[in-house]
Amino acid sequence: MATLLEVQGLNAWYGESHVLHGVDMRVAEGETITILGRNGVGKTTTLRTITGIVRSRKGKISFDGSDMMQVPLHKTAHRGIGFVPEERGIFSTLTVSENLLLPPVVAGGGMTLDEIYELFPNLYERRASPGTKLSGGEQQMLAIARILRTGVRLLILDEPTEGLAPVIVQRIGEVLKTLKERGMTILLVEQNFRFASRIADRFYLMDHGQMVSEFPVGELPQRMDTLHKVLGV
Amino acid sequence: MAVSAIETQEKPRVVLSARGLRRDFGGFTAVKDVDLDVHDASVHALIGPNGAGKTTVFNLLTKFLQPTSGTITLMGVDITKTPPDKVARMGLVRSFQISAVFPHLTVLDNVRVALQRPNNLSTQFWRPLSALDRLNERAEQLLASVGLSKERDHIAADLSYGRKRVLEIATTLALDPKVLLLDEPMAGMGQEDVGVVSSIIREVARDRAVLMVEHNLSVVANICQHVTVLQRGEILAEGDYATVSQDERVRVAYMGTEEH
Amino acid sequence: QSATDGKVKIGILNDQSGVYADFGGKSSVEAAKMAVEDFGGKVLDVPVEIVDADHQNKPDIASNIARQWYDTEQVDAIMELTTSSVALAVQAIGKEKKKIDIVTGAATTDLTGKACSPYGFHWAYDTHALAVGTGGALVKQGGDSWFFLTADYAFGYSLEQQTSDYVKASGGKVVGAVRHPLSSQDFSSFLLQAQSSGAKVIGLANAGLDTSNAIKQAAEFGITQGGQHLAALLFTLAEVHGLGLEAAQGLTLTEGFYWNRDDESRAFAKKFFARTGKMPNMVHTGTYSAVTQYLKAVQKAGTDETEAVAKQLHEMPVDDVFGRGGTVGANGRMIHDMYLLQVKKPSESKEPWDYFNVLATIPGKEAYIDPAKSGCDLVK
Amino acid sequence: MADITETIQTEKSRTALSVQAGFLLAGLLLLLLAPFFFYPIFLMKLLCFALFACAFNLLLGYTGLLSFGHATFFGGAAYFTAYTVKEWGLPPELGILIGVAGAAFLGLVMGFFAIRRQGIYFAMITLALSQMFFFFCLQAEFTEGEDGIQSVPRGHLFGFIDLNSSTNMYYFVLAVFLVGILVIWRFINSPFGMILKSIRENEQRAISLGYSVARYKLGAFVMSAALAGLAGAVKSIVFQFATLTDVAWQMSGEVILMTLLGGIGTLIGPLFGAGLVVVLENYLATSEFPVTIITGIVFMVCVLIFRRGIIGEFYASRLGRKLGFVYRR
Amino acid sequence: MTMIFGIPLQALFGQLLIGLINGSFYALLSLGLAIIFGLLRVINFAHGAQYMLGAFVAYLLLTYAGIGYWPSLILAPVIVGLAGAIIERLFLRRLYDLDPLYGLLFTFGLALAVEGTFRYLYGSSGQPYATPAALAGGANLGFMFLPIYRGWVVVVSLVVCLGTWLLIEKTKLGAYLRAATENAVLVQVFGVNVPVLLTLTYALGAGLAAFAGVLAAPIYQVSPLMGSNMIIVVFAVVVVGGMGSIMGAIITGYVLGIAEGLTKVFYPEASNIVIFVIMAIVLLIRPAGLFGRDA
Ligand SMILES: Nc1ncnc2c1ncn2[C@@H]1O[C@H](COP(=O)(O)OP(=O)(O)OP(=O)(O)O)[C@@H](O)[C@H]1O
Ligand SMILES: Nc1ncnc2c1ncn2[C@@H]1O[C@H](COP(=O)(O)OP(=O)(O)OP(=O)(O)O)[C@@H](O)[C@H]1O
Ligand SMILES: [Mg+2]
Ligand SMILES: [Mg+2]
Repeated sequence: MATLLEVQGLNAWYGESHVLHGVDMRVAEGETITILGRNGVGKTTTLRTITGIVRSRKGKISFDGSDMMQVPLHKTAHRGIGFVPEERGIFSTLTVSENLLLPPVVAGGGMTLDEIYELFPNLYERRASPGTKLSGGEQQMLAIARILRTGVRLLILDEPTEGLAPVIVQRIGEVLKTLKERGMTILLVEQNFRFASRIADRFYLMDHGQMVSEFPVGELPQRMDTLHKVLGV
Repeated sequence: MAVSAIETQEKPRVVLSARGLRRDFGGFTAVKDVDLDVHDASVHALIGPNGAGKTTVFNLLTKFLQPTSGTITLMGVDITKTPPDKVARMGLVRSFQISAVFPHLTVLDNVRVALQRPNNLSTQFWRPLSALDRLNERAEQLLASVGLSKERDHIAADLSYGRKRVLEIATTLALDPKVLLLDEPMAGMGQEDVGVVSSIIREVARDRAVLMVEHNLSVVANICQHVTVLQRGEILAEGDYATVSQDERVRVAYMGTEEH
Repeated sequence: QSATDGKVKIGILNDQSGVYADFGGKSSVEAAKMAVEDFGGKVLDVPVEIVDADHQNKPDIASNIARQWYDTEQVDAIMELTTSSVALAVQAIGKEKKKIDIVTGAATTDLTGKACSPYGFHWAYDTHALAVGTGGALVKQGGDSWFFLTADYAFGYSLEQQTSDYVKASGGKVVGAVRHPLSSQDFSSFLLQAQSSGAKVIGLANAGLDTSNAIKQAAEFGITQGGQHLAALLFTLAEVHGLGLEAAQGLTLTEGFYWNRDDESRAFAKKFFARTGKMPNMVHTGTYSAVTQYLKAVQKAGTDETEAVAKQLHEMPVDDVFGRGGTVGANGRMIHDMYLLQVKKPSESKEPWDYFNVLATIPGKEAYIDPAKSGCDLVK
Repeated sequence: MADITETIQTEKSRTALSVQAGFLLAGLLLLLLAPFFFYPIFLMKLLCFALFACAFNLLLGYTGLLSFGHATFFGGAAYFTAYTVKEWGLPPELGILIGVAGAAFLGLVMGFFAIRRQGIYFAMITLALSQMFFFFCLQAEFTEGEDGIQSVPRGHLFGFIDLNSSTNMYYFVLAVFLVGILVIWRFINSPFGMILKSIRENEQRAISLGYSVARYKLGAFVMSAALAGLAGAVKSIVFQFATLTDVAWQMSGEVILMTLLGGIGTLIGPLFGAGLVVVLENYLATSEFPVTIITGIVFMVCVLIFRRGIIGEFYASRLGRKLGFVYRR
Repeated sequence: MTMIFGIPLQALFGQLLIGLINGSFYALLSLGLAIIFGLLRVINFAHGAQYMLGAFVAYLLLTYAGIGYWPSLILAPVIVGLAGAIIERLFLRRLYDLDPLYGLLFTFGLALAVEGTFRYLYGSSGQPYATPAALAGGANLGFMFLPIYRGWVVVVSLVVCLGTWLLIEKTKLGAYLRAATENAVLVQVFGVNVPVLLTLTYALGAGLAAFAGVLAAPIYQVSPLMGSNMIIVVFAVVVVGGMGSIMGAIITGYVLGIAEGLTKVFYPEASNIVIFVIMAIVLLIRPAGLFGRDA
């Protein structure tokens, strides 16, 4: 499979504190990747650095063969990267439908509004209410849904199941599977191990700002011990 | 004066307690009907997923935020309407989730600033700085107790993340608080600092109450006698670590490892 | 018989960038230079030099410059001194240092009253003259009931006070007054009150932009069309020009000079216009007159030494384009005729800057305070 | 807040100390001899404004509060002093004392309202309140409106030093200036100043350590107001008048410019800033350039490329660092 | 005649109406300030200067190009908005990462320079600008004589305020603006060019100020000083309203205009400080302002 995203020796800083210490990873077209790791090891930071939000960074990021390090923040979406942040980023002064329509369409091939409403009937019902009046699960759906319209090729999700009831987690799992079948490439950070293991093709394990190991879903049983140690659970 | 009035009485077992604590942000309820009792001479952990409302609870208890409803009592005194600096003077002191040192002061000065108030050296604008030298001894003791003596004259901003957290704890201890609230004291610390801080906390809690937010579950398991699990602003489970960690709901909501 | 330091130097100190910049400003400096040229460029065989500075309406800057001029730059006299805080401060310095100042830009009668100086002269106008001119003379023209729109500070009060005295003395009555804050943009509330008072004349006891805005808005509210008369107590040709005849028509005001008065004044004005692009008002011409008279006094005294020149200035009659038949009182007040002027309708105006009809000439003796009653302790 | 309150700390190495002592001595000598070379009134004005700017900087540089209303204290004190000296016949030292007390009181009142908000709100509130005071001064009887209180007698200091002599006056102003600077220096380098510093560094943490931040800020505000008042009071004796220009908001703008130019958060920066502004104003008075345009441009240039000010840039320069000065952000 | 506190009821109506007219200017100006602050976190001290520029551009267009009031009503805001865009691009942009106080100081300097320049070029006594013929004259409302132009000011400012409100609350562009106020980074991640949005916002705010300036030209003397007198009052309006909501800025503008108008009737001496007094009271009771969000 063609490599869609490649990260090499990525370092990142928040002001004075050095958070990423040389992250290496690779995501192939159509793959679903999950990054695992304890709280605070730099998973979110990795995603934020790839999308360009964290700008004090060094190393190499290339997407679809082109260098992303110098691309301005507002151009990353147009290159085909969509981001669903950890805090979801639903805008409280916008209604659900405004939230949904907010991200500009950057390429063809995205879902239509009708398709999205079909996929998420709750959003249709609540389309006129303010974004933050939604339940946590609905907010998460909204955060995913609004990216689907835009036609991006790589969907980056930061802990999409955080704080959600199991039934919603299940639903989101189904959505992600559907997207995967449609050929979307997905990069996921997840603490919910069970959830992750159901949808991921490959795992990266992160600690202290680095990828400490990498394995396909098939090797999961052998790796359980390491996971226990590193994840501290 | 409230403090001294209390001290003459028999020490209450529950030093800090909240009843029906609630906080709304606009339409959003971050903390809902939380009852919490923090006991003297113990370490109490507050855990829960991100955004559960742990920091908000801290802000409410220390009065950095005003509760929408509910009451808070500190050693028998109702502090629901007390301003935060007064609460601190009454002996309830907190640390912050994002490291809270005075970045451009030296390590020693960081601790001395905390010592100034209890030693009545904070409002004198006519005395030279050398007036503060008599705090040095105590400050150095505190630094030694957390292993920061070597960095005494460093600028705080130059310390590593973990060392900053350690410094913050030293500053907090300088106030000789009755109740200590620590927001993720181990976050971002190297393993060696985690050990140091764990033992400091255990030490401190011999004659004080400590309430801490912590994601490092092995620390929680090791040093915390009580655990309260918060989820979406509500208490999900309570008890000691063993009980709580067996709770299925906690495993689903927080620990997320139902598989073994 | 010569100048003490080989030259005669005159400083024009005024506002060149602030609110009073149009009132005198750089154009006044030109007027002063014209006066020197017309005098021949030399006096007592030494050259006459004009220096100028912008005091930015700050008395401390003015003081600083005045002291420096007097002390280290051999300036013999300072003139114009727009705005009363500056004029009073500089006159006090002149008194202390025994140096001459001639004020043409400030209005307060204190300059020749309790703050008078044996070396200080007040040339073009003052609040008293404005009050007599507009208040007294206008009543005689039939404007016998008054309502005041007064700027809410000392300057406004004294203008209002002095004017109403003359209104009453001439047989008119004052039906009311309203005080507006300094630099109000909007005068409509106050104008409505003035309108409903039914007074024949609305007296504007304010200055600068406040007066302009009040007049403009009075026109908007149809006050002059309604038969009421506007009288601006401190307003000159320069401001009328800024306002435009459309808004200013019918307004009555008093000035010590009007360029279109006679051939002599027109000839002067044409020369002035050629240099500045404006027609002169009483401040510009007053400064011209003050410089001219000062040079005459030096000539006559045969020296630029202060006491001698001051003596001549007090004794010599003034006779130039500005102060015809003028005399100078012991308190330093130059007493000359004033003119009650009315702004023409646009249709009446025959050429650019042809703005006024002269309604009356007010003799200097009436217009100015009798030096004996001025409160100046130099007058026995 | 971190940015505007960049501090300059001087490291206490021995060479640095001697270099700094050298600078200090040279500066002092310069000030003592200055009246023999420069125009004394001009120097006195400079010193008054320098003290004013230093007082202002005490607030901005050391507590991070940008006041847009400091003219109130400067001009208010000038009025109080001028009035009591002229109308009540008080000796100058008493008049100045009353001026300072009045300014401190005004500081207390304005501070009480303004301290409630931070940052730009604080700036806007102080601006609005000082505008209120301006209108008060405009209308109040005792200020004599636009004429101002004129011809204030300089009188005799302590009954025997004749201030009408400009040499005496100059050394008196210099003494006041030095005392003022000393007070500021002591204030900053005191236990109280330490708390102020820590509040500016991390306000939340200071609260959690039990400090009533509002009171410390108010304390600094009143101190700054009183010292600004001292500058204004002395100025009214030097120039022998007090007028509306001193309470107008443009004056507040001017003192900000002086501080910005000299170096926010440096002890002596404002002295240079004030010097530059005063010289510029005097120079521009007789040039063709309109003053406000230049002032405005200087402001913009400073903010865009010269944020550390003269002294700040010097401290941060290679030479400055070599001489032992440390510029810290 | 019915009297209230010794004032004829009719006169009171008249004064209320006048207050509303002044409130129109306050609303337009504080609206622009609120928009700029909301998105850029810049207190635009140059707002008064931009208001003045609006009036002056109208005057210059008339004098040198013979372009009348109606085209100016559009042209002047566009020109001033463009100038604002350039300022934002070249200078303001560099200050976003710094303490917001630097933005305040920069625009303060800008205001000084612009006003100084116009004073230098055009003097301080102002320039005439006639009421457009179509709106000349007045209507007798029975209780007062209302110049038609004033009525027009109230109507058009209401329309513009509501229009701006609609633009921001109901359009896609407005959605970007609001979203960027909440979380500029995320909006940028979605592919919206927030830097351009910021430029547009500043231009919009400046344009609104200029629009108010053109409206003011026939009423107030067109003078370099007209803005600096206004801006401090508008600041107080903004502090009272709080910087949270656009509607808040509009409503506060009108309400304070009326409050000021009433003071002019009952106690004219206090009319220039009444807004500051209200500000002090509001600060005591609600430090965040009437419509402000918690700091
Ligand atoms: N804005 C910030 N400023 C400073 N430090 C930060 C910031 N955001 C995160 N950090 C620190 O950087 C480190 C990595 O954070 P990051 O959010 O990437 O962790 P994470 O692996 O996503 O954790 P979690 O599971 O809690 O989401 C942490 O120590 C965190 O405290
Ligand atoms: N000032 C505020 N205004 C609005 N919402 C807030 C505010 N502070 C916190 N919240 C919301 O309240 C919820 C609880 O936040 P809180 O910071 O208490 O979580 P937490 O349990 O400490 O999470 P973490 O583990 O990430 O620190 C979050 O959804 C947060 O967005
Ligand atoms: Mg994360
Ligand atoms: Mg938290």
